[in-house]
Amino acid sequence: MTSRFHVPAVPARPGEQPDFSYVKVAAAGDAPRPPINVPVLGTAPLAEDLVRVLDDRHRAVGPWAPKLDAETLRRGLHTMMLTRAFDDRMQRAQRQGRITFYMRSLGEEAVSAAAAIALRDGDMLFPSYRNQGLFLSRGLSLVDLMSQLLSNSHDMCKGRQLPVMYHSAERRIFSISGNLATQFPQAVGWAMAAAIKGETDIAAAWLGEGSTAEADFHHALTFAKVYKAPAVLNVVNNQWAISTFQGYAGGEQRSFAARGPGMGIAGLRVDGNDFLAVYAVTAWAAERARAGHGATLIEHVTYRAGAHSTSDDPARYRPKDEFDAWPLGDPVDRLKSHLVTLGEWDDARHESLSKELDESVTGAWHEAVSYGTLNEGPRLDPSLMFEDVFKELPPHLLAQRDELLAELAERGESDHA
Amino acid sequence: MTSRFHVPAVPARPGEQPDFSYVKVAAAGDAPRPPINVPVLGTAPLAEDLVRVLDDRHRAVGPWAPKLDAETLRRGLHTMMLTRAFDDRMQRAQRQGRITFYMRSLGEEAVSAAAAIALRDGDMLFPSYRNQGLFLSRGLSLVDLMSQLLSNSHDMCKGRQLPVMYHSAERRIFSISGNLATQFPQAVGWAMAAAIKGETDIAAAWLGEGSTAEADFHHALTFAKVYKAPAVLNVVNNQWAISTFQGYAGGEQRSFAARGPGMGIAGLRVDGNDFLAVYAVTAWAAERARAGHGATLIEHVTYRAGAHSTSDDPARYRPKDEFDAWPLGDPVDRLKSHLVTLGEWDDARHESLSKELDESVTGAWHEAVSYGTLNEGPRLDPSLMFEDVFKELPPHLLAQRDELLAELAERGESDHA
Amino acid sequence: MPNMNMVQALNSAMDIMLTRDPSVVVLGEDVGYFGGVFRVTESLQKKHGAYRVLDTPIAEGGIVGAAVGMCANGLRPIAEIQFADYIYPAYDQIVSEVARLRYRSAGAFSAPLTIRTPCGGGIRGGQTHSQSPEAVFAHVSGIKTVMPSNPYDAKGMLIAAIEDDDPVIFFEPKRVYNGPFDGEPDKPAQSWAEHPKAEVPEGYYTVPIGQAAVTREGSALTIVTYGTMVHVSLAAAEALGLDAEVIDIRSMVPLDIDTIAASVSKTGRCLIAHEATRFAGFGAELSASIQEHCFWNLEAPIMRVAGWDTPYPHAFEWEYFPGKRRVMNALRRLMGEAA
Amino acid sequence: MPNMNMVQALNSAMDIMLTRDPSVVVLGEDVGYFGGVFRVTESLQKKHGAYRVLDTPIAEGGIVGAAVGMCANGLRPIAEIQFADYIYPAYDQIVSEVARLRYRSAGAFSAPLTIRTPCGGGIRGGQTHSQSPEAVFAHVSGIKTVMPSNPYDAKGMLIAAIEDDDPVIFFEPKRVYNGPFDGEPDKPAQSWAEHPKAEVPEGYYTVPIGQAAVTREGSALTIVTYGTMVHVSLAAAEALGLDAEVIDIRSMVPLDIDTIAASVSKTGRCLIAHEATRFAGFGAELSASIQEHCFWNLEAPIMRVAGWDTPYPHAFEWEYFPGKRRVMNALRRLMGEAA
Ligand SMILES: Cc1ncc(C[n+]2csc(CCOP(=O)(O)OP(=O)(O)O)c2C)c(N)n1
Ligand SMILES: Cc1ncc(C[n+]2csc(CCOP(=O)(O)OP(=O)(O)O)c2C)c(N)n1
Ligand SMILES: [Mg+2]
Ligand SMILES: [Mg+2]
Repeated sequence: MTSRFHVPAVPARPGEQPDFSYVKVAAAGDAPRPPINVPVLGTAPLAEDLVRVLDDRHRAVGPWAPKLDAETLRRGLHTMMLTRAFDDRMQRAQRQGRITFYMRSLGEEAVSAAAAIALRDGDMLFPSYRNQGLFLSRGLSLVDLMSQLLSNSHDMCKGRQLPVMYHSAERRIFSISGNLATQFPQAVGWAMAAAIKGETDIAAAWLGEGSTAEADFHHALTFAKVYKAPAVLNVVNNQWAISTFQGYAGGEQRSFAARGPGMGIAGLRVDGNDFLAVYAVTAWAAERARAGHGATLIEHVTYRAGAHSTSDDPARYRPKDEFDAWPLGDPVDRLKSHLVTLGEWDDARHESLSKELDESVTGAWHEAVSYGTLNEGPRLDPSLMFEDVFKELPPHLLAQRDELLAELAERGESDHA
Repeated sequence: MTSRFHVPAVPARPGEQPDFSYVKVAAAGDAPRPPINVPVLGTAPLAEDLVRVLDDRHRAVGPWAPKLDAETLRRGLHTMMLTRAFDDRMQRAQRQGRITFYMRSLGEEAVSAAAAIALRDGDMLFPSYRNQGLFLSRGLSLVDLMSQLLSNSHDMCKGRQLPVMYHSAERRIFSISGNLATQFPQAVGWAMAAAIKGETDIAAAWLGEGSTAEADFHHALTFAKVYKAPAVLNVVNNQWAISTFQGYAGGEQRSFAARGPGMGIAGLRVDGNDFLAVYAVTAWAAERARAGHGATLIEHVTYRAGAHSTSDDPARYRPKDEFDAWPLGDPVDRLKSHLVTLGEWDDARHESLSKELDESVTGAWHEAVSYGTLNEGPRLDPSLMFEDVFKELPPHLLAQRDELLAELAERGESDHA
Repeated sequence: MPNMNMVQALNSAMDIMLTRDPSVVVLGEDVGYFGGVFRVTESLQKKHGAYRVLDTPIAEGGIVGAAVGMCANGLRPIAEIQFADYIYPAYDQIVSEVARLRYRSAGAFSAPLTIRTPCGGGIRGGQTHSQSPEAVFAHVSGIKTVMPSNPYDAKGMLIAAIEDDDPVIFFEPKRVYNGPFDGEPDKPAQSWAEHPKAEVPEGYYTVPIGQAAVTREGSALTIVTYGTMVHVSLAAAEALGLDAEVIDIRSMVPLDIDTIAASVSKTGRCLIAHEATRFAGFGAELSASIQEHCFWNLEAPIMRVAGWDTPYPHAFEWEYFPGKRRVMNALRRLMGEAA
Repeated sequence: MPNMNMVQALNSAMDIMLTRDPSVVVLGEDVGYFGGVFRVTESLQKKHGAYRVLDTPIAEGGIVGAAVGMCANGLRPIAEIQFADYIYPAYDQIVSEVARLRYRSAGAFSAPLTIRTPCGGGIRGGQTHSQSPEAVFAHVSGIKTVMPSNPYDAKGMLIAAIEDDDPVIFFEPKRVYNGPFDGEPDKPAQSWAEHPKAEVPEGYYTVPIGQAAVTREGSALTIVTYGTMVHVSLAAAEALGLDAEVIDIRSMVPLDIDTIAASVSKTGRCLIAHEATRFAGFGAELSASIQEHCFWNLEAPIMRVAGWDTPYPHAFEWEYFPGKRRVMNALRRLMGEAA
């Protein structure tokens, strides 16, 4: 007998031809759009399928095509391009040793940019580390984000977090955790609380397809199902989890969205590089949640075009040119082409926006750096290290703070000696 | 707006009429039986449905009707009746203060008895605390089981475990854990190891529907899916988890079996009180696993007819007469009637077997008690407490053992003083 | 003043807080309709509704995860973990999220969550219904860890925990739910009825977190202890006629080292007693801290009496449990070992 | 003898055991094709196949749960947890299953499992890539807990752990993967090349679990430490020209208290140093045990230098890390506080 041990197949390794034959690309406009109160099982086919709106000729087609005005579409494009410009500059800042670590969202910018527009400002967001677009779309300043990356004197996290672990209570975005998937049941708990209090805001959360294997993914689905929590739960299937292909999270011949109906909540699978489609399914799920029909699990099919993080080198585990072969294209290009087709955008405007964004990123960077970097310029007071462990400093932390301050004073003296 | 917070419905509380209208009882013989290599999605309808073999006239009908000879059927009946007699006697022993704790499987005896016959002796079982039928079917002696309950001088657990936490390496039954669901990924790991080694044995595991909410349920499904582990994963949906109705585990308008196909493994839903149906689906899933087509999640629809444990009083949270209204009947009665219909059994034989089993249980009890109880008769050496923490006693445990022995010597002296 | 056992006192604390503060919710396995397996949440759902007192799925990690999200949305959840032995599936949410949230977000978010859980042995619960895992929480920066030993403290500290803006792990020594226990299993069960600490005001009051109680004054030695072992220690000291000072630390984090150190500096001798396994248990921190504070006053080594370093064995409950005799032996050694 | 850094030494240990024992398997996140984020499993899959070296889903609880089942089926798994900060989702399987299995089944089943995980700070990893959670494992009866500090020990102890019939949590101080670190971040990075403990035999050998190493002999005081802090402690003692005895405990459970106590009894002074947060950290057990064994020989209070009781902050790496200066200050105090 041949062995029954199954090792998930990986389509291509370095040196091999990229192979995306496993991605079934439905034609744009094909997927039906059920009413928002459709019973859970009514979404089961959509959880297998792929909702796509933008067709090969860059037109928005089919029942999921949202009625978005050009202004809103341009806003989406703006967020995506800003995200990319920001990512690009920060990646370089890391290479230059100015920041310790960075994670880009290259290739999956539509996931955050479209969702941020589809949701209301009062809705609470629980992002993963690859949702910088949510922060940008909700208007956090570049300087604030960069200051976090620099752990400088303006850092919103007061120097306590690794780069990219932002938050914004004001803009209703939860604190990003370095521990995968923990935000998922938290989002559901937030949504439960909204429902308990009779408020109409909903929660939305994101995690990577690799992270679906964590316990908290399951906890979130269970609690969402049991209490019909008004939440939109997003799996960003960018095919890779560091070096691990999505098949190792259970994605072989099965969608991640299907786990929604499996558990008894709605499921939708969407072309994650199609801004309009992401907008449409998010709006649908948000409306469904807000109306009291419970949560939806959305799988965004996309591709992590960059390295996992600045500590990673994908050339070790996948073909260098995989992104070129990726069948769902580039989300920025696709939305741009759509706007051009509509006569609402052109190359010149695109170029000039791109330049403008680069400049504003560079300008912000100069300002952020003026607030200090890890090694130069103004620094946060190290005694901040002891704050916020508890609301008030307990005696043992007071004593430790004093001990550190004495040590630092001594260091300062010896530096001068 | 009315609140969007959903509180799962509980069909009936004490004083109310039992209401099992939520249980959709398909006609026996209706469900199709796909080949064992059917693609996962081919099982999706069966994961919603209810595989039933015994019809109202006690005949085995339809494609799932297994070809079991009367001898085997009588063996199954024997195991179920023995389980019940054993449970009954042990429940009384607890009431009499002879054992500290007990958990019956009343009403769900078919789940273990049929599975044990459908699986091979080499297959490894990972039971929950309500699968005593597996131990009985695999031939563990009553005296051995009772000695565990009594924590006496013959206790297989050397006094370390709460009653019912049996194990048998020899009969290939894993050690029962007091922590819910932990056995599920363990079973999958065992199955992975079998596949890695190229062996043909498979693993089977059981847990309650309430326990599906635990993380380890999810871990098990993910690992089973990813590596196509040869395992049969059983959810025993007996409607209750202590006081909590199955709706609180996500069972409202959704089967537990559906989580199989949701995750990408086969799913089957079966009338858990129909011995023949449980046998048939287990055999199907075992064959599928053994042939290398991966794991199956089986939901056994049954009813916990007794209290959760001897510490529980279900009259506080459900109608006293719920079991009488349970639409799937009593598994012992149903198999008995089938055998009678076949002309292979009759009331007299039933009575006499019942009496015989009671007697053997009573006989075993007398023997077991002769090996001691918690409070009387021979006792295990307390210094056994320090063994098996590690394979060898490290110095700190040696010192603690000596300290205890000195203390006990002193106690002994003062008792005589 | 009415007489309450610990179950009633805890129930009263939650009832009062559910009434006073609309943001308080209770959630856990079997806590709603049923009122909890130890009946600590009895009738709370009936009184405050199924939106405030929630039965949950059996997923400790999910309970705590959802509770963190509720905190972010302005609620103040009280989560029950049915037994402390079952808290480990929630360990990641507690360590990585509950404990870190305020810190990592520089105060933008926090988790004013109370996690109640019955702990400890003496009830023939075997290894999965008897554990005392306080040490693995006390080591984690960012959570408070407490354990009351009597009804008065239980109610006052639970209200304080619920009102606390920081997360609190609230251990309830279940052996003394219904009566004090002096560590002698063969004696008839005691009830709280005659105990002064069972006189519990009906209304609102708090017992501050972070303050130890000097349960018995004395000058010959100090016993530093908590939970069920407070009662065992008192009984042991009294049986020996020792002039022992007994300190119920009540709160592991923050630890009231001043009260403890003052006592040990005075008496020069110290026994630490807890039910949890000894090795790297909370007694180790107590011993290390006391030694640091009181070294020059110590007349004998600080001693520890604790659970043996084994899982809690069903058959050997009273050989395992650090009962009165074991504490007495330790006290004798402590007094004999004078310099 | 070849010169290996710690990554190579660990890799060699696994390579040898995969070769010698067909029941050994390696599993974890990114450990297979990629060879691990720290490259500790580099080329093992290529050499031993995808049935022996498994990439897994991202589910630490699932990894350990599956590994327990593999043990029950005769395998001897080495599970990698990518960072010790991510071990908590597996805490229930470790505490409730791995640690209890032999005991609860009276030896019928056991879990001869090795869990490797990189720990500790000094790499600008922020609070989720810097933790040292050894104390919350050392308290759990039924698992061995170890942490080597150099390539020679790393390889020998990893082989010993894999061969051990009991479960071992094997912490790898990642700051010294590629070179020793004396706690002075501003100095150029050191490599293992010139270090005597980087001379590592290519073949099979073991370093027994449960034995401390006297890394430096001395008579003025004893430093009890482990992991990265061994190197920092040595550097601090040398900078002060102190005749310090430095003990690398290597193994927390079982703890070689005899070696430690013999040293402290001789020197009369003891400093304990670890990276983990101080409160209820493993240093507390060391302090308590040493005090119990050596009380009458102590000339000054036992001191602890450790991580502050806060999460590990990204910006303040070197204010947080218990570096050379902090150890030197403690040593000075320890020597000054003679009676
Ligand atoms: C609990 C936990 N385990 C492991 C890690 C290490 N880790 C960080 S990111 C990552 C991969 C996540 O992949 P995926 O969820 O697909 O998200 P993506 O990076 O693709 O956006 C891993 C394993 C972690 N951060 N937390
Ligand atoms: C991790 C964990 N949490 C909680 C418990 C307490 N507990 C024991 S049995 C039980 C109910 C389980 O219900 P179910 O899984 O449906 O099994 P059944 O008892 O119905 O067979 C609970 C909550 C436990 N043993 N372990
Ligand atoms: Mg991914
Ligand atoms: Mg049940």
